[in-house]
Amino acid sequence: MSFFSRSPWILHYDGSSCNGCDIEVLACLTPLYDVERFGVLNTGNPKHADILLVTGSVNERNIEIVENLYRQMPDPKVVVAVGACACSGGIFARAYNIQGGIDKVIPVDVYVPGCAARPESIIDGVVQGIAALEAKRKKTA
Amino acid sequence: MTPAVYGVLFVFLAPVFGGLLAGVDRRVSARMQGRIGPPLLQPFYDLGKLLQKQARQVNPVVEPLLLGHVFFMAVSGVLLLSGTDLIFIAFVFALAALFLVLAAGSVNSPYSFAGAERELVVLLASEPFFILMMAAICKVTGASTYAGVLASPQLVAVQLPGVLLAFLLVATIKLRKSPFDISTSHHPHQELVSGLTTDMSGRMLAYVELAHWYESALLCAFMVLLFNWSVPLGLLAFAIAYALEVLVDNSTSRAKWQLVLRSTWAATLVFSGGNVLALFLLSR
Amino acid sequence: MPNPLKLPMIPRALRNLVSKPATRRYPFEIRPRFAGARGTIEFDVETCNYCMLCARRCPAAAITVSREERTWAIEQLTCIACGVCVDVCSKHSLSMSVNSRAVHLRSEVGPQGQRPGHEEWHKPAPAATDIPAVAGVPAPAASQGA
Amino acid sequence: MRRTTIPFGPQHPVLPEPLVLDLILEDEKVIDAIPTIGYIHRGLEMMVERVEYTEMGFVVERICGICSFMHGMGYCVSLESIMNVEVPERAGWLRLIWAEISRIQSHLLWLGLGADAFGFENLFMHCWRMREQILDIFEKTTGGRIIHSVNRIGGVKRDISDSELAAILVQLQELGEAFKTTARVFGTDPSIAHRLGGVGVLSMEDARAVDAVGPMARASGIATDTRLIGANFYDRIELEPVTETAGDCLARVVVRLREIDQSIDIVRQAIEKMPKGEGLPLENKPRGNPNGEVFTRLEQPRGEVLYYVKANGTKNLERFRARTPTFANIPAMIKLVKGCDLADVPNIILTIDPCISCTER
Repeated sequence: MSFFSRSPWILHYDGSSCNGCDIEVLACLTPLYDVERFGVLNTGNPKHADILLVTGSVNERNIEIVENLYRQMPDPKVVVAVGACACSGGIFARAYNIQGGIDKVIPVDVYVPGCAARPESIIDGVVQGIAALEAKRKKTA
Repeated sequence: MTPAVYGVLFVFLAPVFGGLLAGVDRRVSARMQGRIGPPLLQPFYDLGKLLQKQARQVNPVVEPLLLGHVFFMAVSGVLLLSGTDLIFIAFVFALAALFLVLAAGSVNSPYSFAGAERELVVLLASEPFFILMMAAICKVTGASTYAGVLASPQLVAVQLPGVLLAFLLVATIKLRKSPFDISTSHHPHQELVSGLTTDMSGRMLAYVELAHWYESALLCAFMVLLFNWSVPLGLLAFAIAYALEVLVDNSTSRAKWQLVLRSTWAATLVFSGGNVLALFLLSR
Repeated sequence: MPNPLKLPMIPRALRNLVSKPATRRYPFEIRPRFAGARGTIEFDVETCNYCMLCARRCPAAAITVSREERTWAIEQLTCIACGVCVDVCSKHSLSMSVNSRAVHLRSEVGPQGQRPGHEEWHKPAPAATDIPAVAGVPAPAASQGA
Repeated sequence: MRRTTIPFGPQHPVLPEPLVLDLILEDEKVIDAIPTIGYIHRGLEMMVERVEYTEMGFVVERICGICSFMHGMGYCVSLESIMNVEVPERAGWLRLIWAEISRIQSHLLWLGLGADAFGFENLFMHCWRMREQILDIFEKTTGGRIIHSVNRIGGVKRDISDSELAAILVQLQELGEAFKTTARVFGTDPSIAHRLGGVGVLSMEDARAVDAVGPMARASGIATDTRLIGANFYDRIELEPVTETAGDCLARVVVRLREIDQSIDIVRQAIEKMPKGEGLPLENKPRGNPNGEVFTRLEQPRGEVLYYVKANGTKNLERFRARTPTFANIPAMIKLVKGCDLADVPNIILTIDPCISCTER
């Protein structure tokens, strides 16, 4: 267990999500789920974050935002796609303005399925994300 | 032990103290919110991670400035314990804070810049108080050094209750607690993203955190000055004050900077100023 | 500075401090889900007659059925668990279980390069005599693959 | 004075959603706010061309994850009136109950987010902890916490047994009692009054001029509530719109606080008035394909929503349109943001209860 696996800070970005997964991500912070048990902080600032949680798919407009956020995060970093939309476009995959899942733009390490993804699943995803973060650190170290 | 040894001890023990304090704070805050909260050593894990993480420098001047921030925070503690003049400490303390403002202001992000401006405002609000406090302590005890104040038979807090009250208020700013956590915030849902620290990453952020731990230890040392009968008494007073700060942090919203400036100035003038004036008149 | 004695949140904060935290210690303690909660689509390959109704009605187009190759596949990462496929399945091959779907990793790529979360069932064709006649369903187009 | 432009969004911790405002500041005073849209636009309305009308309800539900139930309900109500389908009585009442519970859910969620925006983390945690009880009710009765998928054209998919309804009512009333202390915090805390009182005042004339809807209009003293038109069984409910006169951020909070109590009372009335018994019909399945067009209005937690549906006798609708309450309230928000302090911006934005996902679809 290194420091990385004990202190993963999260940046949450809402792609073109319906809010369902967003509020479940926020719900993870609240008393009943409390991801801070794992040292997780919701930073809201890409330069402080280790894990990028993206809810919702990418569209023409936010494609550059997602890329930009990912670029701004210092290494090592991990991307967790939360919800069907972020994983593959979900029900909106056929909408004209949707380009598909987040992995069209940036490499996704963990996929959390569900519509909306449940807080338990999101915690699972974060735990897997922490493992991926640790693996990346070992590779670069 | 000589005062110099205390100074050296401060350099090494203050971060441990500050980190543990932050850990306890996060845990107690979580419990006040009905959550379990992070492990006690979480601040150290965070610091360790930040030191290992890649640091993106927006402006090469940021790192030296932040190192200066940490250095002068530590130095003001060292000087305090090794017997330098108390008023001088207040200036070094202000200088340390100024380095953070310069670092935050040297990057291009509007959030960081706005945070720096706000930090400047709270500096403006808090520094006059510290100078006044030191002057009042020197006046009451007749000593001008830390050891001298501790050796004084007078209990400073009894003589300076107004200063103590104002200190509690100003410490809210320095400990970055709600309602006065306007320039940065421990949890990020504020209009300035992370305020001052918005553009700092990796070890830059670790420096800020480390300096903050020195700052907490320094505030604790100031508290000991106010309760100068014995160090345990001062520590106890600090513990009670900190518990109060955490409770208020969890029971108030963030104030606007206008209120912060107004209320600290009012407290400095009315409580500490009135207190000093009363002492002056009584001693005549 | 507001009067600390008049802050109405203080009693609540103190009560929380002394009482047990509300946190459910997931993943160490798992709270059972309510009966009837929508979780994962489960599929029974034995009863399926490859009528393709589920694939046609799925709003997210998560189901792919090939009658020729006798495969039924679902993209768990696309499925929104609305339950339409369960409702329309005349053979009751599909059911909704309460379990949440598992998290997938990037490394979980299928043998034919399928995305993570792709689940596929294949039933070998039975002897020609016992192929059930599916009336009124047009012959399927070429398999859409995974 | 120095002018700065602060990009407020698309990624900003105050708002989980990508609302984009370019704030032009002079020191910390906002001179102008320029909204930009499109970061969350999916093109959902055009999906009617690719998704059959029977399944389109599931897409419409995902316009927004907070008022998901009402969106699904609005779509089904529209299609029912095109196809002349009568909803069974119990199904209609169940819809009303779920709609009111989701209003409570949405208001609790918003109160938490609002508290978070002015830096009151404990209150945020507290509101969201209460909200989990509502989500449990939803998961128990509909199968989903956020997206419920119980509305079908012609009725609802699931029933709630009478005993369970009684239990839900007891649970809601207990929640209402517990909520009183939380409401007192919002109403009496001096630090909240400092942040919200007198901030972002929208007068009644201005509210009419910018066509504010929902709690935003009601906080300015306009007694508007689409539930009063009486559709969807609301005509059998005694209901008085909650209004406040101050028109500031605090008034908008108070309106929502009182609406939670009101919704609990509506659920109580509905449970008393609905037909009891097991196995009552819940769904009148429509026959054929829809043909015709209709406007539907509903009162969502955020205000009036308007749906336009045009069908042409095929399996796919010709046109589907939703005008959501946030869209109607954005002019009011921009008006209020101009001239305020930077520190007030999150409060003003949040007190309109923005749902960008609804607005841009």
